[in-house]
Amino acid sequence: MPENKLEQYIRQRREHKDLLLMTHIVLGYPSFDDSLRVVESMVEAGVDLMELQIPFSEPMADGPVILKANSDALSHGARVEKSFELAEQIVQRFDIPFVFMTYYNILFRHGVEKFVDEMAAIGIQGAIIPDLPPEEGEEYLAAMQRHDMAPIHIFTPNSSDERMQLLSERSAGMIYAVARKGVTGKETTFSDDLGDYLARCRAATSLPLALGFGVKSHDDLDFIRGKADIAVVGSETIRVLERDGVDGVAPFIEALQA
Amino acid sequence: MPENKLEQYIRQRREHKDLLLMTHIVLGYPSFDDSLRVVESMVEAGVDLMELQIPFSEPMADGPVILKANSDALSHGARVEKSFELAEQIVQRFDIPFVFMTYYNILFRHGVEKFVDEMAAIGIQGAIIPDLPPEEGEEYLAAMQRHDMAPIHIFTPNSSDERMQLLSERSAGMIYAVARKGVTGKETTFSDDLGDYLARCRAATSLPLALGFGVKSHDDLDFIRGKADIAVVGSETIRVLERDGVDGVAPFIEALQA
Amino acid sequence: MLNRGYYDRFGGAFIPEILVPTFDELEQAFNDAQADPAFWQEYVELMSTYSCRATPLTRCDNLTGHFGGAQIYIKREDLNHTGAHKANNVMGQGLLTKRMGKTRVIAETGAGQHGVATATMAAKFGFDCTIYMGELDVERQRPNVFWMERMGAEVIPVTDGSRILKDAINEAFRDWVTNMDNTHYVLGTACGPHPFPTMVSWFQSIIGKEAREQILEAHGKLPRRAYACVGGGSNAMGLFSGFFDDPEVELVGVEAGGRGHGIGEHASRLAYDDASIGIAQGYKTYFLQDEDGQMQDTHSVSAGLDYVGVSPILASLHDNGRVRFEAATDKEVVEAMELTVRREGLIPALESSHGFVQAFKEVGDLDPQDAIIINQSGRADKDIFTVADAVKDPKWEEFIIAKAEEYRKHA
Amino acid sequence: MLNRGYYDRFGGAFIPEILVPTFDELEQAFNDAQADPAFWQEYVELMSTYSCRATPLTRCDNLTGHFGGAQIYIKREDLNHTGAHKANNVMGQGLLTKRMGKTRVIAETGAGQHGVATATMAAKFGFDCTIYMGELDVERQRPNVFWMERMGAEVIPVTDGSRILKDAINEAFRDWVTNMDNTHYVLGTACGPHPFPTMVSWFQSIIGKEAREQILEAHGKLPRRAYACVGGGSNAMGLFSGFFDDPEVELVGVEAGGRGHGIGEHASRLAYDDASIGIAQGYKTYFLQDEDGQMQDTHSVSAGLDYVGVSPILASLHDNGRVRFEAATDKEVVEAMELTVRREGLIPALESSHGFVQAFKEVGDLDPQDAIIINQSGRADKDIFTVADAVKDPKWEEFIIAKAEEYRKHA
Ligand SMILES: Cc1ncc(COP(=O)(O)O)c(C=O)c1O
Ligand SMILES: Cc1ncc(COP(=O)(O)O)c(C=O)c1O
Repeated sequence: MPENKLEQYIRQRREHKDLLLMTHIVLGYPSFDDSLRVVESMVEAGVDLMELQIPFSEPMADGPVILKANSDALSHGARVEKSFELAEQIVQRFDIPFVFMTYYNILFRHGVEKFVDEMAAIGIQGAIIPDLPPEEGEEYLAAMQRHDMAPIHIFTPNSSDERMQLLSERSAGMIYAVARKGVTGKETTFSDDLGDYLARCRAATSLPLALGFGVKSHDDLDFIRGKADIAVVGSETIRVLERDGVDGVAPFIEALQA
Repeated sequence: MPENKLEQYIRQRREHKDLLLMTHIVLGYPSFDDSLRVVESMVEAGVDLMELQIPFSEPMADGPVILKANSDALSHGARVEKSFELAEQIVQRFDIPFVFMTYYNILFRHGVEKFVDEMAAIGIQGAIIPDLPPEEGEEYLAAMQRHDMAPIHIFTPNSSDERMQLLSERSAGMIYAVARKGVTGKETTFSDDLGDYLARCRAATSLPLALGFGVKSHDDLDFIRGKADIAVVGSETIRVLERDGVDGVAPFIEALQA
Repeated sequence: MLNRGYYDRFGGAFIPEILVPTFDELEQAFNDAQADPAFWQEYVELMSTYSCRATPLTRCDNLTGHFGGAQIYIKREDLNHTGAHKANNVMGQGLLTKRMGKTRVIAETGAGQHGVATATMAAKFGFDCTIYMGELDVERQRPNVFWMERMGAEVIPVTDGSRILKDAINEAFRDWVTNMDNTHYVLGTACGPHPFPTMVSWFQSIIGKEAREQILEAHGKLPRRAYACVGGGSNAMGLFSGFFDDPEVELVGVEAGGRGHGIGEHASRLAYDDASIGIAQGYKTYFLQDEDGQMQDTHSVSAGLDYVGVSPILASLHDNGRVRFEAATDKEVVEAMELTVRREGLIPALESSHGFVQAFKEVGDLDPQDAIIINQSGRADKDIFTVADAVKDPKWEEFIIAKAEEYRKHA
Repeated sequence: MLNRGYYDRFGGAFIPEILVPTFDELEQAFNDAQADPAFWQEYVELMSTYSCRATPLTRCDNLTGHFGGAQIYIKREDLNHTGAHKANNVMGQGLLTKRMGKTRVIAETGAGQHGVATATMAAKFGFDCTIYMGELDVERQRPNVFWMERMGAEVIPVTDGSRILKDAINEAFRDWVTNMDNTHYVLGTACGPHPFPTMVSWFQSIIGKEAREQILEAHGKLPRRAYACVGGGSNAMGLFSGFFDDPEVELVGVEAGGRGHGIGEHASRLAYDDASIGIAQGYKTYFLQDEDGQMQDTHSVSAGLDYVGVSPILASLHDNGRVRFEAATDKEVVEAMELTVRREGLIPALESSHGFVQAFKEVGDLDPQDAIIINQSGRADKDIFTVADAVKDPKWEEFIIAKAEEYRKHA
């Protein structure tokens, strides 16, 4: 299989930077305008790639912070169409890769192929669908492959080596390893156990490895460095946004990487 | 069996009066003093004999008016001992026969024999115990007989001829025929049916016959005259007492017999 | 009168003369029914298709482990339709009412359980139905009144006397002496004039019959002891009667100890010394009365045990020693209920929980090879207002206050 | 993953990756249990000693007389311990939890029935227990919360999303993805990711197994139709599965018609045209959602039917025509409940009463030689607040206001 475009980007970028940073926003939260400004701050602060979450009413895998962002966005009228429009603007304005994060029903209702075609058309490079195990994802995987887009699957501390292998085979671009059990946005202990787990992940896939769930400080990034390719900071940026407003985002990202 | 003293009185009195009048009071209602004054008014107004009810907490056979009089008397402290004292004064002051009306537990707790002995000692001439059928009354009946006192049983429209006969055999002084089903103090229709029933009562016993339950007017007495020996006015006098006070009692009794 | 219905020196039929033919008719019908095997069969059939007899006997390993000692089995009368053993009695009397050709039933009720059961039976049999309930109880037990009314029963608040259960009984008798021609009085417990104590006990004996078979099946031998709470005495008579012929089974009746000894503080006629023999409400038994024979106030956390008298049959079993009587205080009762809920997921009515208290006190001293049976006469979830008050749940109070606000607004 | 669990185009297991091993373990345990006759035997034994299985099938002559037509039989799941068919499912999953060696259970609940049932099971099995319940439901259903807490369960009000059942399900999954090692998620209905729909239906199939035997025994032949209300679909699957191999028995599922057609007015996923196929809460079925796939508000007088999705098995039986789906409106439901209470002394839960509505509409047209079965999935007396509000009983409101006064005073 030829190397996927997102994977290429990550590998190239890694040549200059020992740990990339992926951040996360919920499209339409706190508003569509603010979303755009947040992305701008992040890119300017040196983020390497970003997850854009299309809000869903039942975000089963998300913890309280992202959950609230999802439902606030929806109650302010975040339609899928608008998310696409905003994503298109973002992709056009900023020169890093963006991936979608959303739940499967958003694709399904839109029509899976149509959804992937449109993603491709606006230049989104991959997607994370946390409630779509590869067993359920045939149509999706085929469509993603057609467009050389990256279906990103998730490794967990519970995943067996065989399961990791299977997930890796069905993925492209990178693997998203969650640092612990649970949902987004809770505390994670960065310990030896986590190191062992990351070594296991590393052994199971040749794709770039992103580590997420509970990553939120300079120290966390130090811990991850050398064990994974990408650190994912998700809920924490939303917390910062809520606490300090859009202007607080850039300093936070800079401090992380300082 | 020699004629009972109460029966003798009734028969003699009937020689001059075609319908005797028996009234009813609850001892201690509205107060012990008032009870005495009510008796006085009644006797002066020409009542021929009277029931004195010793209050009981569970007056199962009484309707709302007498029920309330019972419980008011009790809550003002009507003890059995006080009822006896008052009854004794009444018997001493007024020259008509008095009978007790109460429920069996009052006798039972006092000691049935002792109760009857004390009744006899103060000159009470009989008793009506509505929850004591003759089957349950051996001890009571024996004690009453020893003192030549009148155990008065009740005929009802439901009683068979045989039952009436049995009740009559166990009674002395008179028979109390209730005019209808139900409890004291409700409306009674004085009709042909009632006449037939009284004829049946008459046939079943040679004792004087009192008719009670719902008797309350001059017309009622006219209806009864010739069919029974005694008219019993119970709840209505309490109603009058409540409406017009002690002073209303005499005019009411006089009007009844006018 | 056909039969005086005495159990040693207790019982009898101290009834107004006007009811004598009614009682004769009732006794005749009852005797005929007892003599007719088809009647009992029809009764069992009805109880197994309309309610869920046989009710299970549940082994409670968690409680057994908690106390050590004998194995605890619980007879599940709470699973009956309408939530208590009261269903057995009313359905039986319903069949008898039909047999007598009557078309209307009346009943007294205290806690409301018997009222609900009777109203249910009346709906099922198509009888008219009037329920007498002390005004105080109507106020306290609105949920039960609500259901009775839904069933089509007329609920009449009794405003006389102490406005509680005993006054409702008097009032029911007052109705009956007026309407006996078409009306049967469905007395709710093994009290009242003969033949009620025998009749109610007979219908409730289905509990003991089943329990005896079930314990032999489950445990392989008879229980050492059987426990039941005692209000009027019907659920106790029901369970105990299954073991009268088994002298090795000790029978323990548990009364309402309320706040402890002293007239007005409890409703223990047999376990405490405050009661004396008397005659009221048509029968002779131990009553909580004063020296004059006036009935006194009683108290219990459980409305269903809060009654001045007790089954004359149990009074005789007390005097002859066949049944041991104990009392459980309000506080002990709430604790036993909470423990049972917590450890077994069963919610015994506060009434039933009295039996649990005494069993819990003693079971640890018995041999682990042995078993005991406790009668769970009813479930507590219908009495949530009482239970919530008993455990003083602040969130419940907040909920009620908020609900009241809501009602006030749209009123 | 072992099995994708599809029923035609519905079902599946759309689960977060972290739960894949947990689902594999669950499916393995479930398959083993299904293959092990001793397991079913243990289950039946438990249900017949702890709850009162077999629950009766009650013939309702009064309702039959009222409507004419076929004879009405009612399957009495209301007599189960805790008052609904929910007991079947939770006790089964309790056994499975024990088999998997887990020590903690979690569950979502809407009306509170499933929460109470799960808390009860946890008390019985000695499991720790956490119940997720939408904050709005906690406020509305305090009586059930009260009992769950008495059982020792922790009830967590879910303050996210619409703060109702579906949000409680999401929250339970969030707990599970954290605590799967020692925790089993006791899903309350025949929905959710595979194997839940099959598993819950299997435990509930005890209803249909019994009902089929009972109707043959009582009526001599199969019923013409069988009716059940459909929330998630578990009681319907339970009853219907007894008759899947009997093509002559028409199966009728009745959904919450609420205030009638239109998104937000009801919870009819199959009977009305407002739902469309989607994937949420881990499975694929008809959902009440908008064009984007966002779940929409639903409404029903009965909290237990007020849910956006429906069993994928029922969705397939809808599409292949084996089950007919109808909707009953709030108003019809309250009327059917009141009639049933009045005429039979049975108090079907508002949920169950949906099935009664449709049966009552049709039964008059059937042959008097025929019979129908209606599933009375639960009893209404635990929902007195809802029922009292539904029938707008002024005396109930007065009672609550007075009770609130009392609490305010001693507060
Ligand atoms: C659940 C329950 N248990 C017990 C009783 C007490 O009655 P008895 O002693 O007749 O069984 C009642 C009375 O209401 C009751 O509701
Ligand atoms: C009594 C009752 N019936 C029915 C339902 C609906 O659930 P299902 O469709 O799974 O049977 C519920 C849910 O709470 C319920 O409590």
